[in-house]
Amino acid sequence: DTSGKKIALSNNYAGNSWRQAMLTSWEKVTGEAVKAGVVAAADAFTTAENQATEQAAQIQNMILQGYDAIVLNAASPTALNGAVKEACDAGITVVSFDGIVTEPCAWRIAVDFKEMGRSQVEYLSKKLPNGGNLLEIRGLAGVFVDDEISAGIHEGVKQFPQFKIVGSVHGDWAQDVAQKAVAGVLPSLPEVIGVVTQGGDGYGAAQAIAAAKRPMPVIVMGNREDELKWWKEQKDANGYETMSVSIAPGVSTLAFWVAQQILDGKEVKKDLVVPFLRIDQDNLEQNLANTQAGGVANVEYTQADAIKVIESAK
Amino acid sequence: MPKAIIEVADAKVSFGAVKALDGVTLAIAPGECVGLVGHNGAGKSTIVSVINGGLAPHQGSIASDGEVLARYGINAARSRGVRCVFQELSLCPNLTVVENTRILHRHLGGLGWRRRAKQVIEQSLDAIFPGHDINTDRTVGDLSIAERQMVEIAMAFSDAGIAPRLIILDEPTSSLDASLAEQMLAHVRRFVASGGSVILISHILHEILTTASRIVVMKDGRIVAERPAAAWTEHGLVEAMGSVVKGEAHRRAMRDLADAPVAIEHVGRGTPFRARRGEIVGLAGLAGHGQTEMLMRLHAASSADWLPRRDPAVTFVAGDRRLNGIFELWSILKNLSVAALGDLAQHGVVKGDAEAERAGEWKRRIEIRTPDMASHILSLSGGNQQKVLFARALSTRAPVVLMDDPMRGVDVGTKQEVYEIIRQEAARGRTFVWYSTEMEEVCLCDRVYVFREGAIAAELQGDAVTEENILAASFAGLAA
Amino acid sequence: MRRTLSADAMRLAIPALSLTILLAAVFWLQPRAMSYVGLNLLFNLAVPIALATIAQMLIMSVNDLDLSMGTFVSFVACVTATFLREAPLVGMLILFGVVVVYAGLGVVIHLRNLPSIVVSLGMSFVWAGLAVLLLPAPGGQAPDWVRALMTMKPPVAPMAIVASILIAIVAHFVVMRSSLGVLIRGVGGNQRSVERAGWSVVGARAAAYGLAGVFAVLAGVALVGLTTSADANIALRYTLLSIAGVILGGGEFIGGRVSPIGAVIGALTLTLAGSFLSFLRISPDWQIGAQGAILIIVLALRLLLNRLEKREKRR
Amino acid sequence: MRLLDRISRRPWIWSWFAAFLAWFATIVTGGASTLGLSQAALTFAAFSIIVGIGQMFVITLGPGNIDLSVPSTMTLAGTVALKLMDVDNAMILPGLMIAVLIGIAVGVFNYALIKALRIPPIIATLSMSFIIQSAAIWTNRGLRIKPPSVLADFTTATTLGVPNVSLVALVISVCAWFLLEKTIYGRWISAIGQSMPAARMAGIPVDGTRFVTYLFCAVLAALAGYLLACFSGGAALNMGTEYLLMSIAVVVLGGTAVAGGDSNVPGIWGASLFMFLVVSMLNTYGLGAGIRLIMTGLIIISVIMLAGGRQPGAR
Ligand SMILES: Nc1ncnc2c1ncn2[C@@H]1O[C@H](COP(=O)(O)OP(=O)(O)OP(=O)(O)O)[C@@H](O)[C@H]1O
Ligand SMILES: Nc1ncnc2c1ncn2[C@@H]1O[C@H](COP(=O)(O)OP(=O)(O)OP(=O)(O)O)[C@@H](O)[C@H]1O
Ligand SMILES: [Mg+2]
Ligand SMILES: [Mg+2]
Repeated sequence: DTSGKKIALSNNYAGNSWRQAMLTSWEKVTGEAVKAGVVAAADAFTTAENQATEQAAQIQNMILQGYDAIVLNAASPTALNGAVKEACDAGITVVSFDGIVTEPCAWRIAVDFKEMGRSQVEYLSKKLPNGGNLLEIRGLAGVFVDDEISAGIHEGVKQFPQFKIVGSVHGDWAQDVAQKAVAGVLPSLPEVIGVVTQGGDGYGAAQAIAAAKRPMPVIVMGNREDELKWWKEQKDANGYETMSVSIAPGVSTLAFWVAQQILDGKEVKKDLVVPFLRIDQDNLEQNLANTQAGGVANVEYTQADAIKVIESAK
Repeated sequence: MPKAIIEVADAKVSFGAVKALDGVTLAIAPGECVGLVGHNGAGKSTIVSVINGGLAPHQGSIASDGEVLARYGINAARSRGVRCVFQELSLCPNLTVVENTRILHRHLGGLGWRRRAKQVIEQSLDAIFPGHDINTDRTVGDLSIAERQMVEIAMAFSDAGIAPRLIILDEPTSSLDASLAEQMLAHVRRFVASGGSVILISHILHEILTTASRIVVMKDGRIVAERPAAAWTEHGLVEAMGSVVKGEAHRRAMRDLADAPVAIEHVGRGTPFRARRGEIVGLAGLAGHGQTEMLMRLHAASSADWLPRRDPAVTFVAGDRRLNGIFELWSILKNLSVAALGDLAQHGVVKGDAEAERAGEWKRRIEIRTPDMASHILSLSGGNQQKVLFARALSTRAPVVLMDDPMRGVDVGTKQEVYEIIRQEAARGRTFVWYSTEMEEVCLCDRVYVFREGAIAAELQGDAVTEENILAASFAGLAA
Repeated sequence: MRRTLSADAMRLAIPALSLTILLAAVFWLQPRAMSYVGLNLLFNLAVPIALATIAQMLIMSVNDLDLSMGTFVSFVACVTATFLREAPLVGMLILFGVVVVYAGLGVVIHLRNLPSIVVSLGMSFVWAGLAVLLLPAPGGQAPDWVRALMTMKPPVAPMAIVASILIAIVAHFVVMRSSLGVLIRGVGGNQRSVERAGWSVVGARAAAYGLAGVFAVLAGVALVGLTTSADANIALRYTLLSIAGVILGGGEFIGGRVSPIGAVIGALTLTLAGSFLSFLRISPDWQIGAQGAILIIVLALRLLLNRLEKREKRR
Repeated sequence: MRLLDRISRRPWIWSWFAAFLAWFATIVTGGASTLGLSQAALTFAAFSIIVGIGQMFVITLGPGNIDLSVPSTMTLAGTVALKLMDVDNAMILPGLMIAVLIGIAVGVFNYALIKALRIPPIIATLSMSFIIQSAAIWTNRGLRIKPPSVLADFTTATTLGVPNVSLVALVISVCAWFLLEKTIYGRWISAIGQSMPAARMAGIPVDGTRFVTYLFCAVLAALAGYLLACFSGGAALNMGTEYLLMSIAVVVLGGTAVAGGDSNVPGIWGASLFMFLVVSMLNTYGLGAGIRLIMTGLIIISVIMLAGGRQPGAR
């Protein structure tokens, strides 16, 4: 019985549509759970700036506030370890997701980011068997997710040597930054047949390439509604084909249920894996219809889903 | 004759086209006080900088105690006991008096320096200004301008290891009232009598005449006359400086202004302040007793902070020009025109030719010594900067002019001209509110308010405006 | 003689009062904070901020501003979590080297009369680049002695409080009491007069920058001690935090008017303000905005206290 | 020789020189297409120029004056305007109006904090930026709405080969230059930047002028946000982030005095082009993020070293 337990969400950033969708899903799912009396409280906290130090302070405050579990999307996989350890020592269950932490006492709901990068190249190798030049758009330098996805992409290129990365820019996961960076290198790039991305930057790249009046390469999208819509337009106009892949923001709700299960006394493995959410040519329309205008393609989880994930990890 | 402490031979310094020093030879012997006078921009401060080691002359040599020094700089000067009081504030306003003493005396370091520095400066302050009430643990920025000047003077005379031998005072009394100035001059005489040397620069000639043993007159970068003090008269000095000799400064004929409309007033603690149209109202009293605050209050009350006024009500001539006078990045021209831009513009756009014309007019009228009004304001000597501030205020249409001891550093000749301009403007109906530390100027006013402890203590009118009455009103109550 | 509080004392009284008020509010909202462990949790992340604030304050005392504080502390954190652990000697050498670089920056800024804002802006890119080279992905580990130091449990008061007091005392002694401190602040107050007294202003500026480098290095080391590992972006926020801390503590941008004790109190106040907000439970949409609001309130408090002080003085 | 000497005194020449070098290097050694690179540079520099000019006016007001609320103002103006227009071409003007109104509101609040609560501008605008960011989150929770087609086409198109956004920036720059160099207002802000007490005593309406300047900066930021959102196909919550440092960097690199009182419009163009081109150049060389950052920093420092050391008082 967890009806007396209090769970907190520690979030380090709210400045993009993915995080907003994540917070919305959390609010929706936990709101119902609280109403149904499954848990006593499920409060969300966001730091003003995307900084590990600030999040560490936030976690320390949660310890003081007496939460029973902390669900955590971390600014850094390692820099919060000190605070997470303090929380564990105070008897608090810590479940990290998306941005996971390496501290052994915490649970991790991870996405295989490396695989996410590698699968993009694999997809391209099927579509463009002859290979060619790729442009890589990376995220924020020095951040774990960026490093992982990029490593996966490079692994993929090693696996499919017909591809060559001719340019690599940092788009900071922001569409205007990606657009600017791509526009800056494009004039000095040879013909590019594919663009591998990290999510949130595909549409910016498409715009920069269109502005330079170059042939449109295959741009791997990141599940944002504007990307899907642009893809749909292109598809209708000239049969443009690509794929889209990203982690679903609703994974926060999975983490919530996992935390609830742990508090309930269930035996749960420390490392759980969730699949990423992939959209292909044939299920584009369906996914687009389910996505809020201007939002991100999403999946929300139920208690039953969580139990299934926990069981399958055993 | 004993060897000169410092001897400058044929020094030449020029700033661009301006020859600030054009072959100056000057020797200061132990036990003498050399008075240095000259018009604004004559080169006095420049020769001071040379003697002080802050400026290497482009030509000429410097000797000390009989030996010619090839490498002469600030530290060489200081180790020979040369000290300097600059007129512009040269203390660190964010440090306490004691900490400033530490800065000045490089050898005061080590454990317990605070105690030693306190001793050094307090001894000196007590010796020069007996009865002063300056707390040496206070931050200099919190002191009044007069107190700061006192501290600076005391600092120059203080002894912490290297005894001072030659002290240069560049207009040291400009912010001091008569009694403090007299205390300082008395100390200078004592210091000289005990074998020290002093160079005294001042535009207040009787100070020079009563204190110096030898008087040197400079004009346009040269020494034009040099005689023992006893051989000079005030008249002769003025003549040697090249100013047109006018009669004694005199109060203009009494006018009955009782019926004139009130131009500006302020009711606060003590007697209310009131100035009528066309009147010259003096603010007197000991320095730092609320005169500047009164001017600030009058200014704040009738100037707009949010919207520009079509017709300005008041204008202000700053005394502390570094703090609230000049704009350091600008040319002389822009500095002059800034207060009257409304009249020099059309639809908000400044008319360049009108501006230049107005500036040229004032350059002639008030004799600003510069080859080009477009050159930088800091290239002017201190007195000339002050003239620019005057021109700035007078060139507006404001009916009331507030003046905060505006003649600091202005030479005798120019002062007479400015007095004349003030008289003319007053006759045309302008009102002047004039704070001054110089008795002579206060006595030029139609009516005088004497300040004590932040409030008006007495009001003197007409023939009652005399030095004795003002001093009496300034000190009344204090003695009791 | 009028009895007045000295400007320095006032500079201190106001931040101290606002800290006290905020602390009272936090205790009222969350009584659990009123304990040894609670205080440590509230304040331990303030220790590196306090050190960075002192570093920024030293730079501000010579009328300059350091926009690279955040990236520099991040870089030091990366060095600490890598070299200082694996090859302590090399690590020490690097940290010593960067302090020298800081002093060198002071010299260059002075000699070429450069605006410190631009130079430090450029340096912020350099430090960030070096940090990314060192740790492309977060990682590394704090040297054990650093970790031990930061998690020490001294008797009576928790480490966070002891460390803050220690920092304040040391900085106060260096900046306010020593001859060097007087010289540095003198340069901020009136450079010309310091020059006229025969001091080397370059030397003073270099010393100020070098000292700032030392404190910033300490900030980076302390930070890693708390977080156990580093990443290239770990302390980016410290640039603005350190400036805000100096201002909250009664310092000013120009004129060499600074207060080390005030700066430490400012850093503590900033940290506490964040906690205060989490205890309030605001809607997620407005949590970020509330951080702005609390800053405004704390500074408005400063104004209020200032006013009261003035009225007191006038009486 | 005399001419060269005169030109090298111009504070803006160095940023232009650096921009040209980066442009030239990218084309010659990187093999970039001249037209493509030039167009891209003009396009993206335009946004930095617009926010940079606003920031320049504020920085001219003197030490400590800086507007950190620029990025969040851009975000709020962009999100609200796009939400209001909702892909409807008829709503373009109301959208622009609301963006400008947001700018005005931000300016009013900023100056209210600075004036009424005596909060130092850096902290006041930082606090404000948090509140604005919250407002942006609250209004539409980060949903990206597409701009009206006419506007999207206008912002991405070129006229005679020149990008439209850079033409907008040019018009704004000319107005700003005129304001600064020819009008009373320009004199006033320069005077205030040199000495606020002196400006007050010279009869300048100091508060009004400062207020208008903060207003102006916020409105320009809002305008830039509006244009950027339309240009990049929708507003994002993080879209202004990089314009915080950028707006300051282009101002100071462009030769505007950080200590206030002296501003420089042409320099902003040089610096904005340079900041874009230097990143393009390093991207073209395919250097890693770390090296790229270090190079960017070193280049910024070299530019300021060349430009610095000017004798004061060249005006
Ligand atoms: N840095 C400078 N640049 C250009 N010209 C200068 C500079 N310093 C002084 N001058 C010029 O040198 C001349 C001598 O100036 P100086 O300051 O020595 O005059 P002064 O006799 O002290 O005058 P005052 O009585 O006004 O103080 C003046 O014409 C002044 O304009
Ligand atoms: N920043 C500066 N740049 C150029 N010249 C300067 C600067 N500051 C001062 N000067 C010049 O140095 C000379 C001496 O400086 P300062 O005005 O401080 O002393 P002073 O002559 O005793 O003052 P005053 O002239 O008011 O009596 C002056 O001629 C002045 O023009
Ligand atoms: Mg002089
Ligand atoms: Mg003088």
